[in-house]
Amino acid sequence: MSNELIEFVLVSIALLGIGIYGLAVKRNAIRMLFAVEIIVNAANLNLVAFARFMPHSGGQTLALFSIAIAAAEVAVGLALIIVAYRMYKNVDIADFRSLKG
Amino acid sequence: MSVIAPKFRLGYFLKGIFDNAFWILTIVTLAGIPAIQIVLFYMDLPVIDGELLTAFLAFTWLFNPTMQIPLIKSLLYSDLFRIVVFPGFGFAALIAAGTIFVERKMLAKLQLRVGPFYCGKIEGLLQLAGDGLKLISKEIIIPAKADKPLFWAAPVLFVGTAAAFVALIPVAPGGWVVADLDVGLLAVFAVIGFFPIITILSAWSANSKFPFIGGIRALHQMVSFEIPLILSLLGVVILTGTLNLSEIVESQSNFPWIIFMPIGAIVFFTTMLAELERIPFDLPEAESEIVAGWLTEFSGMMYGLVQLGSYLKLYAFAALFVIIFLGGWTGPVFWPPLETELITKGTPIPNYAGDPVLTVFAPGLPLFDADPNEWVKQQQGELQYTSGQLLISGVIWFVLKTVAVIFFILLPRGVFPRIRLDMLLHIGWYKLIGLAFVNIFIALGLVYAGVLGPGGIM
Amino acid sequence: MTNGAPDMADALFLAISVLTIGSAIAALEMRSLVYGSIALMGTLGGVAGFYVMLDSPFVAMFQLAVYVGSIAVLILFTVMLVKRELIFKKIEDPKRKFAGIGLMLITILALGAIILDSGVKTITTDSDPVDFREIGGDFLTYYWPALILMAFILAGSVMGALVLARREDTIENEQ
Amino acid sequence: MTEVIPTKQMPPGLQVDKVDDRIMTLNVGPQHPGSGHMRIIVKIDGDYIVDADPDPGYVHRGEEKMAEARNYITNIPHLERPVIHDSCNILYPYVLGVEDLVGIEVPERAKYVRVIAAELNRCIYIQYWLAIYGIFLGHSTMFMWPAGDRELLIDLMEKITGARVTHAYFIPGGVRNDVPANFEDVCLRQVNYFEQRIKEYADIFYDNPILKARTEDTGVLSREDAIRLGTTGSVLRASGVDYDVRVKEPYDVYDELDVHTNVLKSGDSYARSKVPWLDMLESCNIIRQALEKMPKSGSIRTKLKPNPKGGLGEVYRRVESGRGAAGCYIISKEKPEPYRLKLSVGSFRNLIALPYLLKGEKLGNMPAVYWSLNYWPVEADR
Amino acid sequence: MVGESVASYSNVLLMFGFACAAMAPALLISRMLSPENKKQPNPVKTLPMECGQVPSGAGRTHFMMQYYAYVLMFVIFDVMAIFLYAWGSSLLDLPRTATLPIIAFLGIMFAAMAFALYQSKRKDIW
Amino acid sequence: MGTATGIIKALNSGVKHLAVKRFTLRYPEQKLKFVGDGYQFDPSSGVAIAGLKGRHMLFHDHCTGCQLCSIACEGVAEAIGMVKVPDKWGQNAKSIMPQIDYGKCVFCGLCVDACPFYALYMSNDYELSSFTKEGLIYTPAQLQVKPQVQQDSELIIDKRGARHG
Amino acid sequence: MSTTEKEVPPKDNKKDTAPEKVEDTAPAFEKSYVEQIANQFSDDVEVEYIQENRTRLNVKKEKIIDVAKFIKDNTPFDHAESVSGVDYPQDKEIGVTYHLGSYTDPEYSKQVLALATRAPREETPNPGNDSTKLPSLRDMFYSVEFHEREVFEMLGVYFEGHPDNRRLLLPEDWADLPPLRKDFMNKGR
Repeated sequence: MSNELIEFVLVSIALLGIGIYGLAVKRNAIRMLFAVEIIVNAANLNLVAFARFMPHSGGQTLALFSIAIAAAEVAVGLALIIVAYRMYKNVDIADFRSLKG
Repeated sequence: MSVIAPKFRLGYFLKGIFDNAFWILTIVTLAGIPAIQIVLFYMDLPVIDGELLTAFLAFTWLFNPTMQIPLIKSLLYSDLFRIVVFPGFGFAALIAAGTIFVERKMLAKLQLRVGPFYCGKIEGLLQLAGDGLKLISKEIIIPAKADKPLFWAAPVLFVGTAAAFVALIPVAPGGWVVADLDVGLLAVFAVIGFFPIITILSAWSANSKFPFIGGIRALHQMVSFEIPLILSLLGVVILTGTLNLSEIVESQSNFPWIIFMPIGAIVFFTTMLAELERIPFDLPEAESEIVAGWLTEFSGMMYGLVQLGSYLKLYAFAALFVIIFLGGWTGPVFWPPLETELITKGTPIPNYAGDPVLTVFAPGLPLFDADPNEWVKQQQGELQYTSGQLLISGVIWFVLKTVAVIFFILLPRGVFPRIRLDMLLHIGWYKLIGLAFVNIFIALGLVYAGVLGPGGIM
Repeated sequence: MTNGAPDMADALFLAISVLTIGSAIAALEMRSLVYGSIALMGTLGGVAGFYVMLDSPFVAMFQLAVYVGSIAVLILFTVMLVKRELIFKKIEDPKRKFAGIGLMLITILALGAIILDSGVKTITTDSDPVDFREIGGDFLTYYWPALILMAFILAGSVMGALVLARREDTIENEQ
Repeated sequence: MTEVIPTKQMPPGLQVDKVDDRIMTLNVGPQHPGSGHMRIIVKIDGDYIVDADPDPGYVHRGEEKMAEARNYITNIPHLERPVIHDSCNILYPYVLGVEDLVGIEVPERAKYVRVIAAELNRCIYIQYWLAIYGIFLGHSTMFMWPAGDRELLIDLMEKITGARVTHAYFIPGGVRNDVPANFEDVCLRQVNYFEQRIKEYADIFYDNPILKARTEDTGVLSREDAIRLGTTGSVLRASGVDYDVRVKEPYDVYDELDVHTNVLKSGDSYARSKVPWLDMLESCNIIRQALEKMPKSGSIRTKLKPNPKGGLGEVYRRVESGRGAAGCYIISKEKPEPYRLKLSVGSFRNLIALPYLLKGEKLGNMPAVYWSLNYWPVEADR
Repeated sequence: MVGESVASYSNVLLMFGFACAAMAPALLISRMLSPENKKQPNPVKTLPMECGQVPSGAGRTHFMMQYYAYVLMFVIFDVMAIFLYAWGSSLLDLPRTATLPIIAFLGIMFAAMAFALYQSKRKDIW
Repeated sequence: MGTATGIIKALNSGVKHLAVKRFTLRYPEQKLKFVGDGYQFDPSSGVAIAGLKGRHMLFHDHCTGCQLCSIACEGVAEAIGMVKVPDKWGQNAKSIMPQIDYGKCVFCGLCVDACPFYALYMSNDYELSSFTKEGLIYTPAQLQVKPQVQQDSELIIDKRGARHG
Repeated sequence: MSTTEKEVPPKDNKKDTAPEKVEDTAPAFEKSYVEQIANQFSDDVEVEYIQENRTRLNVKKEKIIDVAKFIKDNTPFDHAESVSGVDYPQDKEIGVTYHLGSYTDPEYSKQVLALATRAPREETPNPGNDSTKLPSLRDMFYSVEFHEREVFEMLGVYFEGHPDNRRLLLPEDWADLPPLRKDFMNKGR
């Protein structure tokens, strides 16, 4: 059973859906970051899964790059959240609307 | 229910014990046995003499003298034995207990004291057991408004993570390791990464100020020293070209890597001290500043568990140092081979009149041979050492080296004062990372100059 | 491997799927942000488990060390930076919630239908997995411009994050 | 001329009014391994202390009030209670003052015995202080060694006075009993060994690079501030002020002995921790000198009336105790009891430097700075 | 076969699970044996440690050290360190020219680290 | 480099002390030797004789019941009370003798200094613990007993350091 | 040891200066600096030579700040060693004595100048709100800060101008007489 690609892809789709739901619904900036992370992981899972089933190292390499970029993204994102939190004493995304350039 | 409370009554105590025993039995019957069945269903069962060993068969063979040794051997080579006893939890806990004893006595000797003395008659050998009994009989106080699930889980998770770290440590040749991973070294880094999380969660969940400060300090400390830790081992990986810890050990059969990479060893040792929160880096538990740091609110057995976890961690780190820099179990084999006659002919045991009535065979004595043919081969000169010899010799070398490293981990506690957080971060980020890169370039130079690597000595 | 192994692997796959998806939902829906972060760690760990099942241990360990070991720490740390009330406050819009659930279902169903309909369903393999050393080779031979780009991204992000995170009240004070 | 001590330069980004919501108030003490019988209310912003307010008084027992109800002799066992580890030195100014009030001369040999006892007691106190300084910095060996080596001198004090800690040895008119026979040899032997032992502390403690990095440039008290804050003893001498009551205003036979004052310039925690150690070495010197110069026989106590009355007037005498100048101010109104007795002690005088020094320091420096002030909570509370 | 190597990895998990399962009873037994006054719980006893004083203020304030920069840096340089392992473990199989990209990579990261360490000296990052 | 040598020096000093003899006195097995028989006072010269200020010794044949010890203790600890004794002594008309509460006594020895009749001395006995507060009150009859004190340990200083032996 | 001129000299004083000898044999060194002060504040300052190296200046409470300023500026006395409050119930006054010392000038290091003043005393004290008030010398001698807090709580003398007139040693809920006054009785020991 577990040596079929489709299962991994389905899990990845489920994760993607959950991530999209989180991005659409949540207004807490940190939660939205969680959602983004989940989507990134869904993508990575697909990359690695496809790479395994058509044996090639490129998928894993790309997944590594993707994780690294996610780390960079989280660092910047959390720094942004901290700045916004310091300004508004809140993490509600609605409050950040007035952030301009 | 209380044992040492003033209103102690034996009847209540016995009743409590019986109640508990009843409930434990009930739970085991209703939940435990089905769980075991489920596990057994999925587990790989050993095959002995062409027969699949089921639980029923195992029980039968327990009373059959000829089948006992194969049975025991098969158990010894099962995963469960590795996890629970030998390279896994039991072995590590034993060394951890020894470490605690040695630490106390050695520190006492250094400080011209006696140390634990009365408990256990001989130099306080049983002090640890006494402390354990004391800790287990103490009340567990949970601070008000604490986050209870996290607070309860933190010590257990701490021990669990330390045990997972122990699982990666190969102890003897022939795959005596709980989990032999291709990327063992990376797995070590992954496991180490869990400690800061547990620390900060337990500190946060206590809802108290001193643990919180201690937790944040612990986080900064562990996190900052993880990078030099990772980088300091890269030199060895460059030279060996593998991430498997057993292969790293085997690559050192001629000389340990500490000869070529003393800088990396020093960096790793320092970061090890910091990751273990030992003096001079015990800032998270700096008692004169923040009471006991992130352990402040732990009481009774919870504290005991955290201590157990930290000593398991200490063993694992010391073992990792031994594996990577000191050559693990490699060393001259000094364990004599077993008598060949015992295997092939058996040893006759005479009765009172001197007549041999019983011949004892030890055909598969588990620790001494994996394969009886090895003896024959050794006798014929085809094989230098049997695997049993290698195992025992390897374990002894490994334990000796580990104990030596543990001694050097313990020694700074008597010699150095605690350092400050900013000094610590400065050391970690400026000096140790710099030294780690120096080490990497040394390794690179050694490879490209042809001293080591494919064209060199190796 | 005896015949027990595939069963074990199936059970493991199921368990990890449940863990991953369940904790992904929990990460978004739990009341407390701290518990949400822990659940997110569960998701990330589950994905690492999938990587192990897909014979990519290097990526799995990278995922664990980077995502769980550092990103989760940073997230937890930042969550603790936020006031206690906010940690336990859930800001949500009920209308948007239904819309979000709808969107999620549409995405999952549509993508699932497409995937199931495509040829992906039949792909299986019995070939040996890729050795993780090839990844290192990839990095430095074929993908080396990406590596340099990666360095620029990482460098830029750390600089940006540090510049962003700086507090400004000293500047006010100096004036 | 209004002269206000300028607050220390805070690190940038630590302005209290701006970061109000991030301040955490920590009660350090009274039940804290790093406080002693005192509470320091510390406000921290991250790793930095923005405000520190010492709250002594947990062991206040009103010695001064109680002394007004006792006569001059029965005060003796009580007035040494504030610093039982330095009991001879804290009793010294009182005894000198009462001698002045009653008008009584002390025999020569008694003066030497007093000096020996006082110097031994100073070493005992400093060893105890050093032990706690060691454990405050996380150096457990430095906790055990001084505490053990202190036994050598406690043994000597027990031979002299018959008590290990609370000696009640000095009495107006001399000392209570003569030293035992053969005491000079024993004392010389043990003091020499003691000196050899404390010189070994240098390797493991005073020359330890980690300790130096930890305590140097922390809690710097400049010379001017040390004088203005009225600090005394080792705190003062570590800041470069050459002031020792034993030299500047010699009492008993200190003017006949060669007393060297240890002065360090830097005024940081390291200097403050090193001056007492140097003082111990100096004390060993003084003891050896005193043993040499001491008359081999003679009276050791001038007999006093059973219930002596002080004259009408007041007296203020000072000695150098282990924590600095200890003064005793006695007002007498021709009664067997003092009308008012005030102990002006080093700990209380040094306490004022604590909030001043802690401001802007890192939290990790708190124990190093606090205990380097040579503060003994019980003495400060009296 | 996909997923053959799971077994050895699952051993780590099993070890973790075993340690947790073996240690949880210690807490349970301790809970059973230890004296506890359940009828009249002492509210003072469960107060958080505050040196004998009644705690003032919340325990979990959003309190931060001045060293937040180091945690931010950790996230980035952890990635860098493990990236280096991908290179280091395959170094022996690679041509020598493959070191050049990694030197460039390290050069850029060193520049970033120098900047970050310069920034992290500031006390106002949190 | 100074740092490295300092660290090595400290480590060396620590390791060196692993070979030094232990200093600790193992108290219940070993007990310290003291100078004399205890703290005594000679009223004629006004000077005391050095010795440990331990539990008191009361010589019934010298005690006159003058209460001077009690008065001396009044300002210090109020540990001494005068009680009737059954025996008749010629010098003690009122038949009262001191009874000492060691729960209050501070062992200052001022009562010994106050006694003009050589009746009250201090002995080497310092192990006075008791399970009850009443057990700490020593009657004149108990104070009369001369204690047997084990004294076997002395401070020895030799080349391998100081120790108790 | 000595007294004011008005009082009868004690007879059993052997060692120190009897009061009638004070004017004659005033030690030369002390005289040199005390006379500076005495000349400046001729009416308000009363000089006593108590003992060797000990001098006492009795100052009226209105002038204490001026005298302290003068001492701080013109003599090497740079710190206060102790501040002692004394209760004089029969005079209905509370005396406060500052003992000043010098670290900087080696010649003065022996000297201790006692600067004494008196505050009115009330039968029913209400610390901080009654007439028992004195100006604080903290601006001149910074080291008196904690000593003055102690005098405030022990004798109820409120120091005006002191930035931090709180309790120091006694417990927070202490609500009795200031304990060092003579009418606060020792209840047992």
